[in-house]
Amino acid sequence: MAAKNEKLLQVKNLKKYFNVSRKDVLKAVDGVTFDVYKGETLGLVGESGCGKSTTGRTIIRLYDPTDGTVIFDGQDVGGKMSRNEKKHLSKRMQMIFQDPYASLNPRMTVKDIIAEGIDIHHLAKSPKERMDRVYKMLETVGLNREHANRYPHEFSGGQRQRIGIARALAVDPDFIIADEPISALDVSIQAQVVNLMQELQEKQGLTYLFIAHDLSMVKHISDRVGVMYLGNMAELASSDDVYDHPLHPYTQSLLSAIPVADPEIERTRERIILEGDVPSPIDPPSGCRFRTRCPFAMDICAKVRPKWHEAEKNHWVACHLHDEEIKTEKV
Amino acid sequence: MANPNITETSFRPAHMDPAANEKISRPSLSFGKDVMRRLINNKGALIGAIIIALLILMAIIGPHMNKYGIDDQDLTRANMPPKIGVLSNIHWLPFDGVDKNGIDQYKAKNVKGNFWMGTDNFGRDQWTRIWSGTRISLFIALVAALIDLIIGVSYGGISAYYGGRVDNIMQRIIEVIMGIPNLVVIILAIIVLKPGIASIIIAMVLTGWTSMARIVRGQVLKLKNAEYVLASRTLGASNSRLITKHLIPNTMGQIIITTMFTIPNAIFFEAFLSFIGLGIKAPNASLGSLINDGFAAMQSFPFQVLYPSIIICILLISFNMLGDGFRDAFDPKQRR
Amino acid sequence: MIRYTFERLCYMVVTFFVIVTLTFLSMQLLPGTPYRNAAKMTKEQIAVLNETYGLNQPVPIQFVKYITNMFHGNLGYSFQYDGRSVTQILSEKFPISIELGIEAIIIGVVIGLLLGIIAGIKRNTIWDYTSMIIAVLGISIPSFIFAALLQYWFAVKYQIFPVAYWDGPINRILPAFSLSTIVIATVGRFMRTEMVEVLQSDYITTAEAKGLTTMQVIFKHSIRNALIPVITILGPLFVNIITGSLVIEKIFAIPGIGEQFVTSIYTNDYPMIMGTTIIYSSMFIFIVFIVDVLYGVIDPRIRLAGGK
Amino acid sequence: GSSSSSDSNKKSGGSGKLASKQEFSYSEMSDIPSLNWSQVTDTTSSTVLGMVNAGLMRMDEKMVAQPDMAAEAPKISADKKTYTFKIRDDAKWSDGTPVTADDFVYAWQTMVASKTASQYAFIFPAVNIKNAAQIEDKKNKLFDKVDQLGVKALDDKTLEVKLDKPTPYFVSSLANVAFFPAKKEFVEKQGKKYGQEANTILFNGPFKLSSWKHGEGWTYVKNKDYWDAKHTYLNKVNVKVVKDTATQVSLYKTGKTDMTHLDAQFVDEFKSQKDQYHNALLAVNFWVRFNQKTVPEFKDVNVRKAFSMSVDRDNLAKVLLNNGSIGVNYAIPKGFAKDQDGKDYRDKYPNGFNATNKAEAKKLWKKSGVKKLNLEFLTSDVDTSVKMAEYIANQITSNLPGVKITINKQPWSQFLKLDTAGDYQMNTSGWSPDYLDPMTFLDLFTSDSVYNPFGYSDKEYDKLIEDASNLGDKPAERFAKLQEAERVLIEKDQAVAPTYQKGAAYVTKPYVKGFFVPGSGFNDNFQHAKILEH
Amino acid sequence: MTVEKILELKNLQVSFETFGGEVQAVRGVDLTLHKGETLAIVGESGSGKSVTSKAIMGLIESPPGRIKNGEILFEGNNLLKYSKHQIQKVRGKDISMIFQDPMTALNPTMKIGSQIMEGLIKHQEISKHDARKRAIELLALVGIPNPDKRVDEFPHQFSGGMRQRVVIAIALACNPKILIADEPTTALDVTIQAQILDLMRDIQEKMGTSIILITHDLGVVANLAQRVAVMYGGKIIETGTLDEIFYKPKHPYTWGLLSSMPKLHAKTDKLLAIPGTPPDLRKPPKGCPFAPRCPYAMDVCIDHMPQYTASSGSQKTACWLLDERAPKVDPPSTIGVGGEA
Ligand SMILES: Nc1ncnc2c1ncn2[C@@H]1O[C@H](COP(=O)(O)OP(=O)(O)OP(=O)(O)O)[C@@H](O)[C@H]1O
Ligand SMILES: Nc1ncnc2c1ncn2[C@@H]1O[C@H](COP(=O)(O)OP(=O)(O)OP(=O)(O)O)[C@@H](O)[C@H]1O
Ligand SMILES: [Mg+2]
Ligand SMILES: [Mg+2]
Repeated sequence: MAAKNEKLLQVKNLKKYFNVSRKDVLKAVDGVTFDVYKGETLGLVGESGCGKSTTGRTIIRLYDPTDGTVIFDGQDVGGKMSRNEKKHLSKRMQMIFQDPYASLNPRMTVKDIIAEGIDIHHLAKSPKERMDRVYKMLETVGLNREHANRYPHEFSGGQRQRIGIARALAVDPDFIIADEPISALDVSIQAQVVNLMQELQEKQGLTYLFIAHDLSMVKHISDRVGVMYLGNMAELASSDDVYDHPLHPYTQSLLSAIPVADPEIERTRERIILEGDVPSPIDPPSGCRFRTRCPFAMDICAKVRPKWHEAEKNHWVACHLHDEEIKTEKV
Repeated sequence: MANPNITETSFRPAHMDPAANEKISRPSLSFGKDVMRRLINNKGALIGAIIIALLILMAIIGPHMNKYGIDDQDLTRANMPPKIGVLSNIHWLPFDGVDKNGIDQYKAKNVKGNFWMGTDNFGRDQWTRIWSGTRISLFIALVAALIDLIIGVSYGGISAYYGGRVDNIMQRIIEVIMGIPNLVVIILAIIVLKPGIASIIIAMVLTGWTSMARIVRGQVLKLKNAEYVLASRTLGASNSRLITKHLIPNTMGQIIITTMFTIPNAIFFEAFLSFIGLGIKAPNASLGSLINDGFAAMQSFPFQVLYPSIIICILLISFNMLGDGFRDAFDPKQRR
Repeated sequence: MIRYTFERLCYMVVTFFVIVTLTFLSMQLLPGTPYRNAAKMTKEQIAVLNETYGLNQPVPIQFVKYITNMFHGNLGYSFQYDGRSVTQILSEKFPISIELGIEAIIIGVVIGLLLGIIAGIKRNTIWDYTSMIIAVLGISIPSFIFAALLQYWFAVKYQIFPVAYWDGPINRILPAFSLSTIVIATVGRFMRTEMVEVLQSDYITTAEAKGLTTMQVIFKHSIRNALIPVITILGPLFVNIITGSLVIEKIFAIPGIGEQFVTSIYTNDYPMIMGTTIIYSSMFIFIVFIVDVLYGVIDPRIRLAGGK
Repeated sequence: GSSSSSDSNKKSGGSGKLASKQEFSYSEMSDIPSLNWSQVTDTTSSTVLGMVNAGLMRMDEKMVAQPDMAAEAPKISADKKTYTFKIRDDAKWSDGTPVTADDFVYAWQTMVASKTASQYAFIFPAVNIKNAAQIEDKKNKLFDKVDQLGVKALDDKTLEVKLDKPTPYFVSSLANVAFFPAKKEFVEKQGKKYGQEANTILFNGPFKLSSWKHGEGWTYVKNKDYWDAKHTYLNKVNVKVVKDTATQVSLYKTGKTDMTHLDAQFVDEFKSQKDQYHNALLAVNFWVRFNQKTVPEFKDVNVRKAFSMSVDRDNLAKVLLNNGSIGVNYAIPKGFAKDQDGKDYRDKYPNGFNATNKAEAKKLWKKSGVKKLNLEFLTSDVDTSVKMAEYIANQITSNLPGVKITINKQPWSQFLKLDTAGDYQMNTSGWSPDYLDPMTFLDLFTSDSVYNPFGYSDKEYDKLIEDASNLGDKPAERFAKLQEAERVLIEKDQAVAPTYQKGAAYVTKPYVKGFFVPGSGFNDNFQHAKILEH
Repeated sequence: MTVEKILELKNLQVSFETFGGEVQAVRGVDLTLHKGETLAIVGESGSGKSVTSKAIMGLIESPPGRIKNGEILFEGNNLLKYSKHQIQKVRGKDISMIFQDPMTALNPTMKIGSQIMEGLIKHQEISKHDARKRAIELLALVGIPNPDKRVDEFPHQFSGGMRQRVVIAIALACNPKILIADEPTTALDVTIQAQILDLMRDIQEKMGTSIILITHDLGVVANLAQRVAVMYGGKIIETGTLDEIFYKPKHPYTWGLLSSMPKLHAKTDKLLAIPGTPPDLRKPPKGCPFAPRCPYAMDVCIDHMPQYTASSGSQKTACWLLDERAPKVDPPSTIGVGGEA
């Protein structure tokens, strides 16, 4: 886990708006800034609809960003790109999807699914080489050769997710965005996939953007964790920092809300239970997005959008409570 | 508790192969094969398919099964009731050449030979005409369905795939086309184009393709954002690859189902056109024109309308059953 | 909501205008002559007639004239029914077709729903199969055959119903029923699918878990929800029924618009063709619009979405 | 819709006494397009007008014109070009005003005026009314000068008609709707509405319309003011529009109507019921036209004859049409035109010419030297026309080697257009007379006839027709010329191949007497019909 | 703790007839629910949790489902012997149920109020007016603001969390003795989940309802349950008190389950995954269903289903490892949940 200071991906002020109707704009991601270092796993958590998937998809250019820059390995990949550039990018950046049932084409055999990237990027010189690579991938993810000619619906959820991983790995990428790769899986199966991903990272030096809403799993797999709320990044720090001393009230309440699989702890825990629901991203609250549910909301929170700043070393947060300038002003 | 089969030795660690658990014992089934299997298991669909196959076969060989041609007129044997040699002695069957007044027309008119489904008012053999009519009706229906399919799939596919403004405009066009009552379009078209097989087909296609286009569009819109399509896009797949490898194969089910229902519609419509006098050119016959001809004489010579009607009904029912079967077979909810 | 409705109205107007234009143009392609006695007239006489009816003018001028008149509620005068205005003819015949159509729809919807509900509830039983066989038969027997059979059996042979005419309520039964087969079939099948879908949904289980009786579950929760999508098909179905009623109208001697329409095409009665097309299309567009609105009224989810 | 049959259970056709309820019902194939006499083009309208209005003359059952609004037969001048009619004193419109000579003048002038756009205006020049041809000719200086038409009211009750030349059939043609009177003030008051409703028309015939529901039907009641009302027995006649023949028959069978026409397939069912079944031979003839302009082979008379002789017309009439039609080899129907002595025009050549002879046809075909001939046979979509075309095509192709005929079925209006433009290779055509004279048929075939775009031209024939038209004052000679002309037309030239003379089969309930379908003129005449006790 | 049994399942067996053959979803389940307690049923997807709960409610649709065997004793009466009519009287009144997905569990075309009132009117035979008043009370009880306004709203006007509250309100309408909650929070976000769990605990305290909580989230179990039953392959393989299951599990599957979960409050280097996939219940294994995935599997496990072994008054485990003839096996250290944090 050394040398994790070389930036592989820099996301600056990324925005992605959707025109949901003629007059309504849905601000799915509204100015998100973070870096991903080579070889690390950056976890992204947050409640449903907060823009995690959209962030991931915009980075990999399934969506064209509304605003902001994305720099991947020194190259700006946020603006207009030619088809070739996109294709080239797609070899280095890959994605694993959430739903193991929906993410595999039911009409294709496993070998064709895995070989899709190989075919697109012409990575195999001969059919034999192609098959060899497919077999290698299958073995890498713990499946066997016999599975190559089968169809997705014949597999269990965990196996399918491994096929999805094999597909992403087949083009030999550096960076993988895993969008809730385990949330659709059973508890006992989740561990299989997470372990596999960790193994692969160690062996191949992969970098992950790991999106999930299961905080314990994110904590387990990530080096650093970003917490998103309603299209904004609320807090970003090493996973231990986030879990041990969260700065943002949202992170705090999020952590306290997670039930822990330990009766002892559960019995003694103090909870911060948030009132109400997440507001609509079409018409988000002014100022700080979280203020409508924040136990510590102040007047300023409604007026000024909190700055995204490094409150402590390597601990970024967007909250007026931790903004030195405001603190001093108040005092 | 005391089970004699359980001995000390039973408690030796078993050599479990975790991989064995991952082995799939069932034979590999492609999606298509899976659909076929479900289709075959569906009795209605199977019967429908068999009947359709039989009718197609008869449409091909039926007209050649006796010596009469489709336009062999002979007024001396006009309007003969059906007679089938071997069945002619069974009187409760309508194949003894006796008309509805109880007169054996074959004797009365001194007609030799048997007309299995009787004759029409020109003395033409109905058997021959009915099967060649089936052939023409099927031909019209199949070709119309095929053209619907080609236009509908391309239109719907393009509209959905490119989305945005293109989609918007293309949808408005469809809306307009659908806003014109199709009967109006079809009748006008046939008259403008002069009645005939080709114009019937063109007229039906003129409005027919819209439903296919809408279905394909809906399907593609849905698939466009399916995770496996996104996955393919993240792999850098080109549009053509997305379309041919992912979108088309996965809309196929809906396309087939829609086609299965277009065909009976077309047959039905052809019959309707014949009924309002826009059928195909004489002396050729379609099921519709035969029904229309027989319809005029329904009370006097019911057999003239009966047999083509039976065949058209069977054909429509079969296609509908097959269509229903396909729908069930492709239904994702029935999967697994 | 208002904005949405307004947008819809704009589309309706555009669609309508396009349809009118297309029909007008396709009429120019319509071969034939509107003069029944053409064979006995000299070319000169025909020229005089053309002038009288304005048929010798260039098409664009004819079109502009037509549109101008249309906006003044004047759809011209029928060639075939000399001197009678198209509006008048339509106002006489259209209501009859509408009435017949509504009756057919009512019969069809009632029976179709019944079949669909039974089939949906008793899925994969003999009830289901029987209902669906009836439904398939409904779309498999051409309505003219069905109508003729009904007429023969119930009017000629057993004389339960009148053979034809459009006199009293009893005269409605056979034609409306013949016309309703397609409705029965379509509604029946659709309803079955919806019922099956609804019955499998979670809120039905919730309702059952409340301890409601089967009947309560079916009537209060299932049918209502299954009905909502069925409403969408009723609009186009209704238009189909009315345009497709010409055969039934002929067989039962009903003075409706369907028969009239075919006749006017055959006789090249241009103003009548235009008038009928306009009324058909407006009805179609209007019904689709109404169904949309109705859908919103019935389904609270859409009501709100529209209102936002 | 009450029915006259259901109100009594007595044995039908019993006593011969009139039933107390004189009500009669039947179905019409189509609605009344218009009751404006100047716009009538179809049989339904003329049937109705014939019953509710009256012209100077009216055709009786034997197809003899009898005075109607005219008090007596007209006075004819010596040069046979001026006719003077006396109008009945008791002729009245339904508004109580008398029918006057001015009503005729107005009506006739209206007919020929260009703005009326009457499709029957042609009949005025056809019967040689003075200046009619010029008034209708756009290029003539008399164009639209309707007051120049040769008709004049000498006084209220005297009408004088001037002809261009003697025209023996003039009087009988006056029974035609086109020559009916109309009351100017009323017509002008109604304007465009005239003849559109039961109350926007005045009646002067045996019946009045008491109601007219468009598309559905109409009802007549007896016109008590009609001069011959004592011979009108029916008090009420109900007519419903029923377009489907099977439905019409069903209505008859279930006693909803008292009369119905029969299609071929119903004839057999009723033929044996002598007390109900009737048959009429109409003065309507059908033939096949060979277009010499579009098919060069048809210029060869052998080809035309070979075609004609190949067709077995008897079977066609008996089996396919089966409605009393007869297969014929002549162009002028029988029982239609009679000479001075009442002898039928047909008596000279009762069987026509060039009878069917398949062997002979083959010989002629061989003689023509034509080896291959692919033809398109144009027909309208009228059921009988299609049948006929199918049959004739089959007869010819199966007899003559190398001939192939495809059927081109067109909707009626399109058929008409192609037909008048001569845009066909062969087609079937029928003709119903506009007046009671062979000329209505024969002048169709002159070289310059509108009806003749199919390239038949024979100087000899033209000459014969020309001669005949100028022999109006010598009827016997004229008749002979016309008979000769037909011989040339068919026997020598086989310009067309006659096929059949149309018959009408219909049934009336046994208790209905006096109803008939006349050979010409209007369909369905119930003027003198009565219902017997039953 | 009260020991009064309110519900007892004995050898419950439920099967489904499908295209691929008979699915033996529940294969002999014995379970006891005491008055006022919360019993959690945990287990893998497809292990038969929902089918068991539906069987209790008499909601197994037949066909394709069939209760092949067993008894469901509610206050000593076998519900399986009840007529349809009788069971409808129990449903919603004595036993009620909350479903997983609040987005689909409510009838979208019916007002919230009416949906709550239905059960009240049916079981308590009160007037519409009173039912409505009660519905408003219930909405207030489950923490919905402005309940008197919101009774007349439709489900789509509610957020997911609020809908789940409504679903709970419906279930609580007639003060049921037993509340079955089938994954009540799985579809919800964590912050909302916390609200709902709080609510449920509150309600149980107030009303003393016995709860059967079905979930696969051990965190939720730890939060809410007093007793736990672990299901696998259509069978209960282990039951015990909350602490017994979490701290002294005896069954290798329970071990696996606990060690495959990352710990929020402790550092785990590697998760212990259970290899393989759950059994296909169309061809259920003869022996222990977990045997094919069990690292300690013995020959006997493959052919013979183990009997329950009681390791305390409340803990019962079906595993051959507890047989005295079996080799001693220590639970893996990774389950070391202990309260060290
Ligand atoms: N293609 C799209 N068009 C319109 N809105 C979208 C689109 N994709 C996402 N959204 C909206 O953007 C917001 C953020 O969605 P996103 O899928 O990124 O959330 P998420 O954090 O991944 O949530 P989840 O945990 O449910 O996956 C949501 O409100 C969603 O409805
Ligand atoms: N209606 C049904 N028809 C056929 N099989 C069914 C049906 N309902 C349930 N099953 C089967 O019964 C088994 C147990 O299902 P059940 O729903 O009880 O699982 P579960 O433990 O609730 O899982 P989950 O955590 O996914 O909800 C599964 O294999 C399922 O496929
Ligand atoms: Mg997401
Ligand atoms: Mg479940």
